[in-house]
Amino acid sequence: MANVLEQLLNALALAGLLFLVSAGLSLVFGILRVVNFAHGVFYMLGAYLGFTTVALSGWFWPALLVVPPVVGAIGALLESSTLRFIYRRPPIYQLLLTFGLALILEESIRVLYGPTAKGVDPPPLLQGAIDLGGVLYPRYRLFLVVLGCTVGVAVWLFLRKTRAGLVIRAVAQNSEMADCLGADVVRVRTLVFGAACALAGLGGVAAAPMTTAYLGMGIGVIVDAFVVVVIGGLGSIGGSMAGEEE
Amino acid sequence: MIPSRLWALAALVALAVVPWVLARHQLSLLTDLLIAGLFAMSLDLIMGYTGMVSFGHAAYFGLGAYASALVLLHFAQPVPVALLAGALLAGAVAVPVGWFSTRATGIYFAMLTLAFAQFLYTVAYKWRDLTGGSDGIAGVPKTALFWGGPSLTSPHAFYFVVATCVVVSLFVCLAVVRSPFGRALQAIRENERRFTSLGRDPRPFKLVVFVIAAAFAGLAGALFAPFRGFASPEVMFWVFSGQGLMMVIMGGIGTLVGPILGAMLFILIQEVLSSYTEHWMIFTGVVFVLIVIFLPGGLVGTARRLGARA
Amino acid sequence: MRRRDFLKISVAGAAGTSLLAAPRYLRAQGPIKIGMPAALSGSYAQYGIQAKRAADLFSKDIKAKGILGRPVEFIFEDTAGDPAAAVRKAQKLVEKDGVKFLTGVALSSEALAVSAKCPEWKVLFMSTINGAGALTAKSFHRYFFRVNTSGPMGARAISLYLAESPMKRFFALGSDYAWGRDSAASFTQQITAAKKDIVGSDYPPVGTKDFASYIAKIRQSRAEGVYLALPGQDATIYMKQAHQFGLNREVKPIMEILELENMKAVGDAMVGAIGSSRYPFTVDTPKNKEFVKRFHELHGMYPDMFDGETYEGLEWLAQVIAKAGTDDVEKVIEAWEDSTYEGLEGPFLMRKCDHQAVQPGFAVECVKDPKYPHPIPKILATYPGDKVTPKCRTEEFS
Amino acid sequence: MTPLLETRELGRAFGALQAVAGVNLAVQPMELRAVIGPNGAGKTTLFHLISGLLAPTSGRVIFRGDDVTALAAPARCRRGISRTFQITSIFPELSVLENVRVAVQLKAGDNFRLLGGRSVLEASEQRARDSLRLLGLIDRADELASTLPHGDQRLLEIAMAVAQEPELLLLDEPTQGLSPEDTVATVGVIRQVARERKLTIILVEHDMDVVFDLADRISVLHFGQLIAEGTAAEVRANADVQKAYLGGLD
Repeated sequence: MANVLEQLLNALALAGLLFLVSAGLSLVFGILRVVNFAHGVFYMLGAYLGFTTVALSGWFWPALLVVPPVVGAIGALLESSTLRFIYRRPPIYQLLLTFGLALILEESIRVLYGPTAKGVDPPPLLQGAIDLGGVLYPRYRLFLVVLGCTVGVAVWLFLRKTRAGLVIRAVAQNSEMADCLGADVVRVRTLVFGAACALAGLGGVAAAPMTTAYLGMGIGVIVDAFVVVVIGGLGSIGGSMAGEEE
Repeated sequence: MIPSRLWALAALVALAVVPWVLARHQLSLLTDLLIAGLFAMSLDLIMGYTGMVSFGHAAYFGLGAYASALVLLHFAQPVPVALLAGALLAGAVAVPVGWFSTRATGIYFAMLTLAFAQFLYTVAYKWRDLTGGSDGIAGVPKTALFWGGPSLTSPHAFYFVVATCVVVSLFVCLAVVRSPFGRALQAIRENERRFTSLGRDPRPFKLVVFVIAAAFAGLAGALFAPFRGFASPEVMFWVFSGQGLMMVIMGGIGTLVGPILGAMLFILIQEVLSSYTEHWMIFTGVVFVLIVIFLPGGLVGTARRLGARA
Repeated sequence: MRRRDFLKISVAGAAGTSLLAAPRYLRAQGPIKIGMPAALSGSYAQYGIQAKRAADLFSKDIKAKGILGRPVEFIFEDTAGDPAAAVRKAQKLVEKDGVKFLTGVALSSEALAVSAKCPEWKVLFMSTINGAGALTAKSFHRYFFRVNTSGPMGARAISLYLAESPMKRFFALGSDYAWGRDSAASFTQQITAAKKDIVGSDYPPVGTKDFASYIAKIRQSRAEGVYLALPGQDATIYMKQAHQFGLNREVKPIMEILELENMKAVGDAMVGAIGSSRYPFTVDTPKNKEFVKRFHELHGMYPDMFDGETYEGLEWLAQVIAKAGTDDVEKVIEAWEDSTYEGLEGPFLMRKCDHQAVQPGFAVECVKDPKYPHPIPKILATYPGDKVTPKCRTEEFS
Repeated sequence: MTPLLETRELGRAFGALQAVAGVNLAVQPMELRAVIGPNGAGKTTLFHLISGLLAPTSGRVIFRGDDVTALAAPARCRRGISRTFQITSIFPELSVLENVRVAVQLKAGDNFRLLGGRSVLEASEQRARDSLRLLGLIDRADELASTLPHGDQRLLEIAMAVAQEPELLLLDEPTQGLSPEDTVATVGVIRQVARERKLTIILVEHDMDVVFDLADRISVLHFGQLIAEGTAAEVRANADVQKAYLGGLD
């Protein structure tokens, strides 16, 4: 019984991280019709920037707030300087472009941080393990479960209850709707891409204390996220939540 | 404009003459470029002519490499036997994979081929008794050209084997894309629904071309194993599949010759840059991104457009 | 400026001074070239970079006198950890640059691929990093020399240590590829021979991000120690997670190799782990103290295992070339066989039968020391070379 | 006389939506039949059901006396049903000639000639040229299909279908998006094709002038159901039809 609880919590903690990545991947496919190969690298970027923020400030919490917008801004910048020009081409060009971007970003991170993994300590509050009726369970993982649920609910509320969310859902369901958005379509794409990257960045920051920040973590996560997204149905954000259950 | 027959003739003469001009390491490099070119060209057959983007083409290169390595190492057969074995194994494995994958289209096809390729990679990685696992199979010899014939260990001899294979493969592929079958493939690429409504199910066509492309990739792999002297799971990894796609785009999708040049360019960039800096990946990435944005036709496509305009 | 030119300049000073000193006929022969097809990018870059750091220090040290009065030139090529690229780069070094000595290859798969080509190229391959037992057993040939402690030797050292420890029950966790499985098998064999129990084993795939289920399994097995043969990144992640689960307090982590890189990345969670070390920089010999000091002056850090092992290899190679009086590969091979060398950790002997350097083996523990910015390896036990080196051309111990 | 094409209680539902319901059609050889109806009446769905691109949820399709309901689109095409699409459906990056030639080749067979096959190419090219001549596109044979003006692309699509020498030709709004002059020209071409090739044609059309000009008989669909059938005059006089159109035009 205790074992089942432990396995369940493990699955939830990982699913929380994976959700942050696959939700963005799904969102980008839904709105931009782009399979973003570089998405995992934004997750990695989040982890490394998280390391830097913790190193500079000595605190973990600011990283959770500061890093996602920064990653989102970098993503939006890349979208508007490269992807924006090739939406009319066959999908393979966009996929390969993001492949190229992934190479560039991954190597840039290596230049800046060196080849060694960067460890990030969890905040003191979340260090060590807690006794859950006979099971010693890491506090930080429990935090990941909570974080995953919170962000999941927040994204769901955003999509269901706000006007912007309505537009996004409409476009995701019917790609021709993008044309109806008229002049705004350029901005919507950039914002969605940026938001998706920010989610991935948040996932990266949250993952760092558990897995450390290391090169190749982006590639690892993107494969899992693809699986989640394909199982859940490409382009459906709710689907990527459901796909987590594995 | 110079007619393409003249270009072809010039290229053939150049391929025949360069070994006597080049230094030894340049000849090795050229052999390497040709093998990569054959791999990229085989990918273009499905990607450029049929519109099927495979994200797992490296698996067939790898299958060819392993088959060839095992034949040469354990049975000491002449090189052509190993080449045949490589092409056949890759083609044979592509039959069931293609049968499943061609049920999907577009990005789903890409993901399915990727999944199958990763599965094959895992098999190569884990079946240590046969494949040597992560260590691979080292010490693959360059045997003779035929039973009792002279050994191909000299760089020149092996270069000519590779060059012959690449040239013959190119002509075969050119003939295929110009045949009734090849024309049907291009119609599938252009408009699959229209194709269906004109009286044929596209799937058998896709399956056949998938198998042909895999066999040529297998041939490239079968040349690679004796040339480099080993086979290892890395050559089946999806990164290599992705690089294959990059080579095709850089050289010019749907031109067959373009991907060969694209592969050469890709490896040359890597070769030159990696002597200056270990951060060569960034530059390769930048060059690639620029080509995707500004030269969607790749080298050959752009050259043709300029030629047509002039 | 070309990077290669830049690298040459790092030895040009040596060339300048030594050329003046050298007789005219030697000058005409040009520098002694050592090719390093190393993984400088990609997931395994840290090993290639260690080799490069060692080479940088060595070229500084040898600057004044050179080898046989000739300057030494290192030529680096990046393999990105890919065996295909490694062979291509090695071939280029041999055919284009005329290199006669290859070293700095990081991965075993790369080493096996490159080494197999060396008899054809007639160049000497000096391993300073590669652990695969096969290199000096099944795949051995006369152009191959291994200066470093091999994987089986490391496993042997830690097994000898554990045989004397009070711990009785062990769990083996090896990465699911050649090195991980071989190490776990070798450990299992030796622990069983020492009349102790392996109570479980498992093989997580390379690149595992979540070790929670393995951690649960290890805890359930009630093992006293867990033997870990995980590559750099995976080991880092495992140690972090095991610490968070509180497992490290219950089950002693025993690392196949205990690297400084891991200690830096994991930090305090690593303290208490024991394992074998191919070269712990804390070895208390005058020669090593001197080396660590010079290394720290140049690079601003303490040397990791392959910094030390590669430096030893280069120094020994220089000594052998000097002894042979030529850089002719066949003569160097003859001169190297059965020769001895005073390494950083103690005496080395190059066995003629399989070209494995016989050298001391170490069991170490990761400890905190206020003198250092990160945890360091503390030596628990040192074993003489004849105890930790396998029988000739095998991976077995007597 | 047995009809060339018959549908019996043919129906297709998309979830709760009954796009086509219980349609009984009988088209005689050499007849030119028009199917009309307001937007969303199920005309294109009916075409998909006849050509086999969609499987029916009820009823059957009988062609030349054989039940072809179970056959997929390619097989029905090979039996002699060729079609065009409402949204122009051609092979844009192939030449005009190649578009039509492939159409001939696909129907004729011998598609798996991997090498050579020159004779196959030449045989089908001859028929393709004939078809292009008939449709007045022969002068543009070597141009890329994507560079043709819209009207010519519509004609090209008809040329592809005609070149297959079908017995039954399904034309889905052939004048869609055409200027009045082009419409007149296209109507003339269709009439000529029907006469020269002795084709049976079913035509979906919005433009009533075209319909009344061309069709022998007219079938009217409304909400998926056949509400009237007859000659132009009969249909014009039908009260249900008037109601449907007036209701549909509010």
